[in-house]
Amino acid sequence: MNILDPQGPIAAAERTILVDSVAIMLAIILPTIAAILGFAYWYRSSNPRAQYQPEWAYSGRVEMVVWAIPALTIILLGGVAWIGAHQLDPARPVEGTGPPLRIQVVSLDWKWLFIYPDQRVASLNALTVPVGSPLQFELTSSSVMNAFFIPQLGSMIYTMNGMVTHLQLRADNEGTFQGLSAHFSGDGFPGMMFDVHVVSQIAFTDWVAQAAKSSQALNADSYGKLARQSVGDAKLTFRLDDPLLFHAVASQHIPAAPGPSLDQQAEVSPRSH
Amino acid sequence: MFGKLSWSAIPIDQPIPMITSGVVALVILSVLAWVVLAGHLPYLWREWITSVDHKRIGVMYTLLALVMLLRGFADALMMRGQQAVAFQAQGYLPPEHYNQIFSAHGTIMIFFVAMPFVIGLMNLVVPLQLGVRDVAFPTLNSVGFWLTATGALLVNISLVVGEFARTGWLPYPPLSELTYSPGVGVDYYLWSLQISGIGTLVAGINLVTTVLKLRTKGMNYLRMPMFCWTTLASNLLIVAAFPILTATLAMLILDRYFGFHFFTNEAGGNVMMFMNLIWAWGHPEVYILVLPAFGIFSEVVSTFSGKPLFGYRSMVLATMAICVISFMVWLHHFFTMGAGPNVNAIFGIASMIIAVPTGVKIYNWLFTMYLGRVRFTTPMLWAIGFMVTFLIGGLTGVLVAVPPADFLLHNSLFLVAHFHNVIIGGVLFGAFAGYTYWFSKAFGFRLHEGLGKAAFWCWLIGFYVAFMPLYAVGLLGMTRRMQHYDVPEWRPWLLVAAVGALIIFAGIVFQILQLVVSIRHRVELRDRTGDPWDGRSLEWATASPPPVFNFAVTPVVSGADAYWAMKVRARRDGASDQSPDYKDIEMPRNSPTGFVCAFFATVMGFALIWHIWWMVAAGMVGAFATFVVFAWRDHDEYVIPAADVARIDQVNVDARRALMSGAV
Amino acid sequence: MSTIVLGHADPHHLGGLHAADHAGPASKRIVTGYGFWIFLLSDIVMFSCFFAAYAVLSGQTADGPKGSELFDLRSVAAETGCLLLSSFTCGLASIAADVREKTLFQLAMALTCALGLAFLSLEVREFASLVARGAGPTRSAFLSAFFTLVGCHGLHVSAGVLWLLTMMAQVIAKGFRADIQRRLLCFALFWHALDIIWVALFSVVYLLGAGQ
Amino acid sequence: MSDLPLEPHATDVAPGDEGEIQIRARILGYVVGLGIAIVLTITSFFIAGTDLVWQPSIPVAIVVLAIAQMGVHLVFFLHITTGPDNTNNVMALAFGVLIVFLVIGGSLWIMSNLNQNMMPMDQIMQMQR
Ligand code: HEA
Ligand code: HEA
Ligand code: CUA
Ligand SMILES: [Cu+2]
Repeated sequence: MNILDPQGPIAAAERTILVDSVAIMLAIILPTIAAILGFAYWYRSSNPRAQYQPEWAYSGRVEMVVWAIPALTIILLGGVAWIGAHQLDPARPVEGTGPPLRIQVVSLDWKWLFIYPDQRVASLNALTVPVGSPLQFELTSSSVMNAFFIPQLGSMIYTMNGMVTHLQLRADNEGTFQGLSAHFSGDGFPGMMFDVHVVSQIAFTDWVAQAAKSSQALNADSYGKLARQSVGDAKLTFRLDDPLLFHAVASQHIPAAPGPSLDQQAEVSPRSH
Repeated sequence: MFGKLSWSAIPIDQPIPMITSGVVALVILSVLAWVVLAGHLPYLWREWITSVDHKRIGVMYTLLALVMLLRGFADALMMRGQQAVAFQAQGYLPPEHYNQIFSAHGTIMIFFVAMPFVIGLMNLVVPLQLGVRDVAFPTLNSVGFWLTATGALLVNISLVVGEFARTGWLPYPPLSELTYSPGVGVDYYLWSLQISGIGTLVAGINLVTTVLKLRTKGMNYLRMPMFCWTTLASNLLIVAAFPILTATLAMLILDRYFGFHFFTNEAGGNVMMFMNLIWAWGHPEVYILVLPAFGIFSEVVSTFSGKPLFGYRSMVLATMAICVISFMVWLHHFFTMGAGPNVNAIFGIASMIIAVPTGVKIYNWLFTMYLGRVRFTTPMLWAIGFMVTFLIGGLTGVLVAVPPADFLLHNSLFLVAHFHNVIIGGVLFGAFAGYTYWFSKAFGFRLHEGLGKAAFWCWLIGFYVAFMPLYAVGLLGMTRRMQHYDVPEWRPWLLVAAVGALIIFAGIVFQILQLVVSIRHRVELRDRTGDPWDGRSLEWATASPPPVFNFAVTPVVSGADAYWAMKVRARRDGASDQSPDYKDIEMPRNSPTGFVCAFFATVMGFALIWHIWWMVAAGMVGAFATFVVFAWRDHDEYVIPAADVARIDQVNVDARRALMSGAV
Repeated sequence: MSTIVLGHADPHHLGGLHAADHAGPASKRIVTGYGFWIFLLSDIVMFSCFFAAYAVLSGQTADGPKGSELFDLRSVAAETGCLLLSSFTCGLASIAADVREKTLFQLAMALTCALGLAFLSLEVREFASLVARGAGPTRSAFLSAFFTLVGCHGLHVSAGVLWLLTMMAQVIAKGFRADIQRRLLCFALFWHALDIIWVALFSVVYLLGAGQ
Repeated sequence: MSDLPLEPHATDVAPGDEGEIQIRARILGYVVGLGIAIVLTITSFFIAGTDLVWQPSIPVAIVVLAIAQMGVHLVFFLHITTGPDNTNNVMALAFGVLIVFLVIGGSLWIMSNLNQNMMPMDQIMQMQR
């Protein structure tokens, strides 16, 4: 999960920006720290060799410099931020070798549902993607806010009920990585980790074929069951009965998940039962 | 009859909250019993609870902060302990408990530690530095304090009766809406903040007016000590930002209590509006906290370098720049919401711009030390520790202000490390510096230096050990608010962090020890001159502790660093032995208004949380009655005759003469 | 401590920035008025949040009624007239207080109160009819924001009326003492500020809303 | 604080405080303010309901009129004038207005941007079907 060990172009670019920004700032921060410690030490009251000028409190030249140095640094960094924000806008299309893959993500209490509308399959708590293809995510939430984040692929993004956010990523190396929710969403939140299997294009096709034969179907009914609060759910695959399910969720044609009130009486205190 | 309240609200079956609250209740009860039995109650009531003296109120604010600090620390320790053990396991805290803890920790630390700490110091010091007798609205000042205390009380009641919010220190909907948080936790949060928010607003109005309208003769704007400037800026921010918080929380309250649809998933509510508004308050809030700390450091660095503050004009400009720009950056808390690149970039750059005035401040402190004569007293140690530590926190702050970097770091433990880095290294160190620096002014004796230094080193080292690992583990992808986790690479860092928290704990023990030892040795540590540090501003021109009226004769100022100038002149020309021309002094009378208001506010808040409507009405009527009685009062001032003033001042005059003539 | 203090050299090189020496703390009247002014500004910031919420949510009708279907501009015009006139009478009351004309003062205050109450009753009638038509605040986000924004102003007016009555009683009981005069100054500021907020309100909510 | 220099600063006024102006002039001030305010209000209501004005300009006109009327209230009722004597009052007002502007303007900008990027659902539905 090391974000300094990126596995895709977005994460790599962001890592580079991160490291560069730190380097730019260290160039000014480190000397400043050294000066603080140095001045404090040299001008200690017990140092007879240090000069003492009790009235010296203004110098136009120094003032100029102390405004100019941070300002220049910020202009440089600001440029980085401006370009970076545009180049790495989460919704901006990513180049890739294979055909683009559309994935619709629904954050549930407390699990992740990944829908492949074009492949007519879906999976729970495990994301399987082909290496090298542009991955086009559309994300929403069944109830509360979450953030979809695969540290080694880059850019996290919020999921919100009734809204669709967009994210484009690409994975460059095969392997299994971890994804998680980066925004607190209630008691089951720490369990919202999911596996990301980056596989070859062929293996991906195989996986789709397998999944399409799954005994579990995903439609409004089974979605309704999934939307209830639960933790520790198994990784499942579904064949997708209703290709417009995601839109039904995102447009609130399927109402937001009921939260705790469905299964329990409205509680006063978590400790009261 | 009792709304949602029933016996099941008390967690009898939960050992941890029961034992903690049992112990706390026992301590409080025994302190109360002691106070009553030893006959201190009338004294407390007369001299403290009903006091409208800005110094007393300042001390009470600080005391509240220190007590709540212990509560917040207890939470911090529990979190660090939980994450140390909850590797592939549930740990000892179930999720619903852990989630309450970090929510309570953040809420308490920001609203009931950091805020009262800085407001307390401003209250204590600013009128003295301005050379005046009190703040603009002394009775309101007391109301403000007691409403803040009400908020703190309600948060702590939630430990025993019911639950606290499980939504984080800023309750994002829809999680905080009734559907997903049906319990009373969020209501506790909402009402304690609404009530204490009013208190904070009152304090803000009071201090703004004090600085702008109540300066002594000759105290031009550009002669004010830096701390007064940062107080002005910080309180302007309070006045402008806290109404935003009030409005936002009011909307959430309407959603939860009356089925409105501001932030619900249904009927067109918009959760993004909550984030937008809460951060429009939340970002200025962090500068409300840090600006007074900057002011404290300005005073400390200049005093202990034996020089005027370098680049005073730049400092003023930088302070006001931070004040205004801080209102233009709030979106940086939700870069990952998916706004367009232009919005993200503009708010990112605006955030970075704050680094410029902040940097100017750092460099000006640096050049204040340059060509100075630096004395490493405890306050100065905090200041130097701050400068180094804050630079690191500032760096990571600017880093997360770069949108693409934030796409990786948002909500990670890296972010948690950033804000503890600036809050502990900035606000808390500043508050501790001010506490040590002005303690003698408030109480008439100094704090023990050796123990203070020991506490400093433990805090400094403990801070690095506790929070540098969080930067690392954040880079390893760990997000905040994890009650348990399964990733083995994270664990070693979290273990180290737990050790760091223990080292900080040692620092706290030293601080408590320092207080105890100093009180026991108060005779040796007595501050007879009123000027133990060779200070520069007017608070040192009066006795320690100052008389109720602060200055027997209000000083007249004709330059910056007013008191320093007085000393320079006195040393040169010899102290004048002509007796000052005393006059009668009119001072505001003590008033129980604040306490009574707070009492009704507590009743009302509690009743609202539990939907006990008759009690709400009772509280409201009581509050209104208090208000009318207060409005009807006739004599809110009393006169101290000139003769008494002269007698009280004699001690100070003698001490001052001795000091000026170099005898002390 | 000596009363006369000489400054020392000008360490901060403020040179020309030295204005005339500050004359010392301001009088109580000014301090009170200024403090209240700051409070009013903070109140206006609070309103600005409700305005922002209304602006953002005004399109979110959840298939419920829109503003243009609900608002009755004639009633709004009447409300506006009431408030505007009450601002005027409130001004007269201030003048009467300054020249210590008790009868004129009470008369002007009573008029102000009556106009305020008329405003409130019109508003209550509007709210009641909306709720009766099924367009209550729980109907949609738009209506939540509408009721909150307008209702918050209404609550302020109600508080103002209560305050006004207290002030009338205080003047009867205590006359135009200095502290009563200070409170009257604050009250007048408050009442005028409410009118300013109402201008924003009827323009943004009703007039713009009716056009949509 | 009565032992402090008591004569209030000639240079310092509270908002709403007009000092020593004559009564008649003061009443006249309120009358003039009321008059202008009534004219502005009537204009606003008229514009909102009329067909005589180019429709798209109506919102702009209403906003401009509202700002003008608020200014009138500030000057004639609250007596916030820009004289040298009450800089402090005006500065506070300016700060307040800046914050109001930032909060409302910022919110609208941010929210419209977010809404655009997250596309209201009905539009997505239309595009997809
Ligand atoms: C006192 C509190 C305090 C202070 C002072 C700061 C200071 C800063 N903060 Fe921090 N911040 C918080 C408290 C604080 N913050 C909190 C509590 C949160 C999280 C809330 C939550 O989510 O729960 C947060 C979160 C936070 C975020 C959101 C990240 C996210 O959620 O993903 C961002 C993003 O921009 C940010 C940026 C900054 C910046 C740019 C500064 C700048 O002001 C720092 C400026 C200082 C320096 C840079 C050092 C000195 C300068 C120089 C020596 C000059 C030369 C240097 C350069 C030119 C680089 N902060
Ligand atoms: C003023 C602000 C402030 C301060 C001073 C602190 C201080 C500390 N905080 Fe705080 N923290 C926040 C503000 C602050 N925090 C906020 C706003 C959040 C976000 C909340 C959220 O997510 O919503 C947060 C979140 C937060 C987390 C994140 C949890 C998570 O997201 O997973 C952690 C984790 O360890 C933590 C730890 C600490 C520690 C170790 C300290 C240390 O400085 C303190 C360590 C001290 C001790 C361990 C001493 C213990 C003392 C006692 C036990 C008293 C004993 C009694 C006697 C001696 C009589 N904090
Ligand atoms: Cu957030 Cu749409
Ligand atoms: Cu911020």
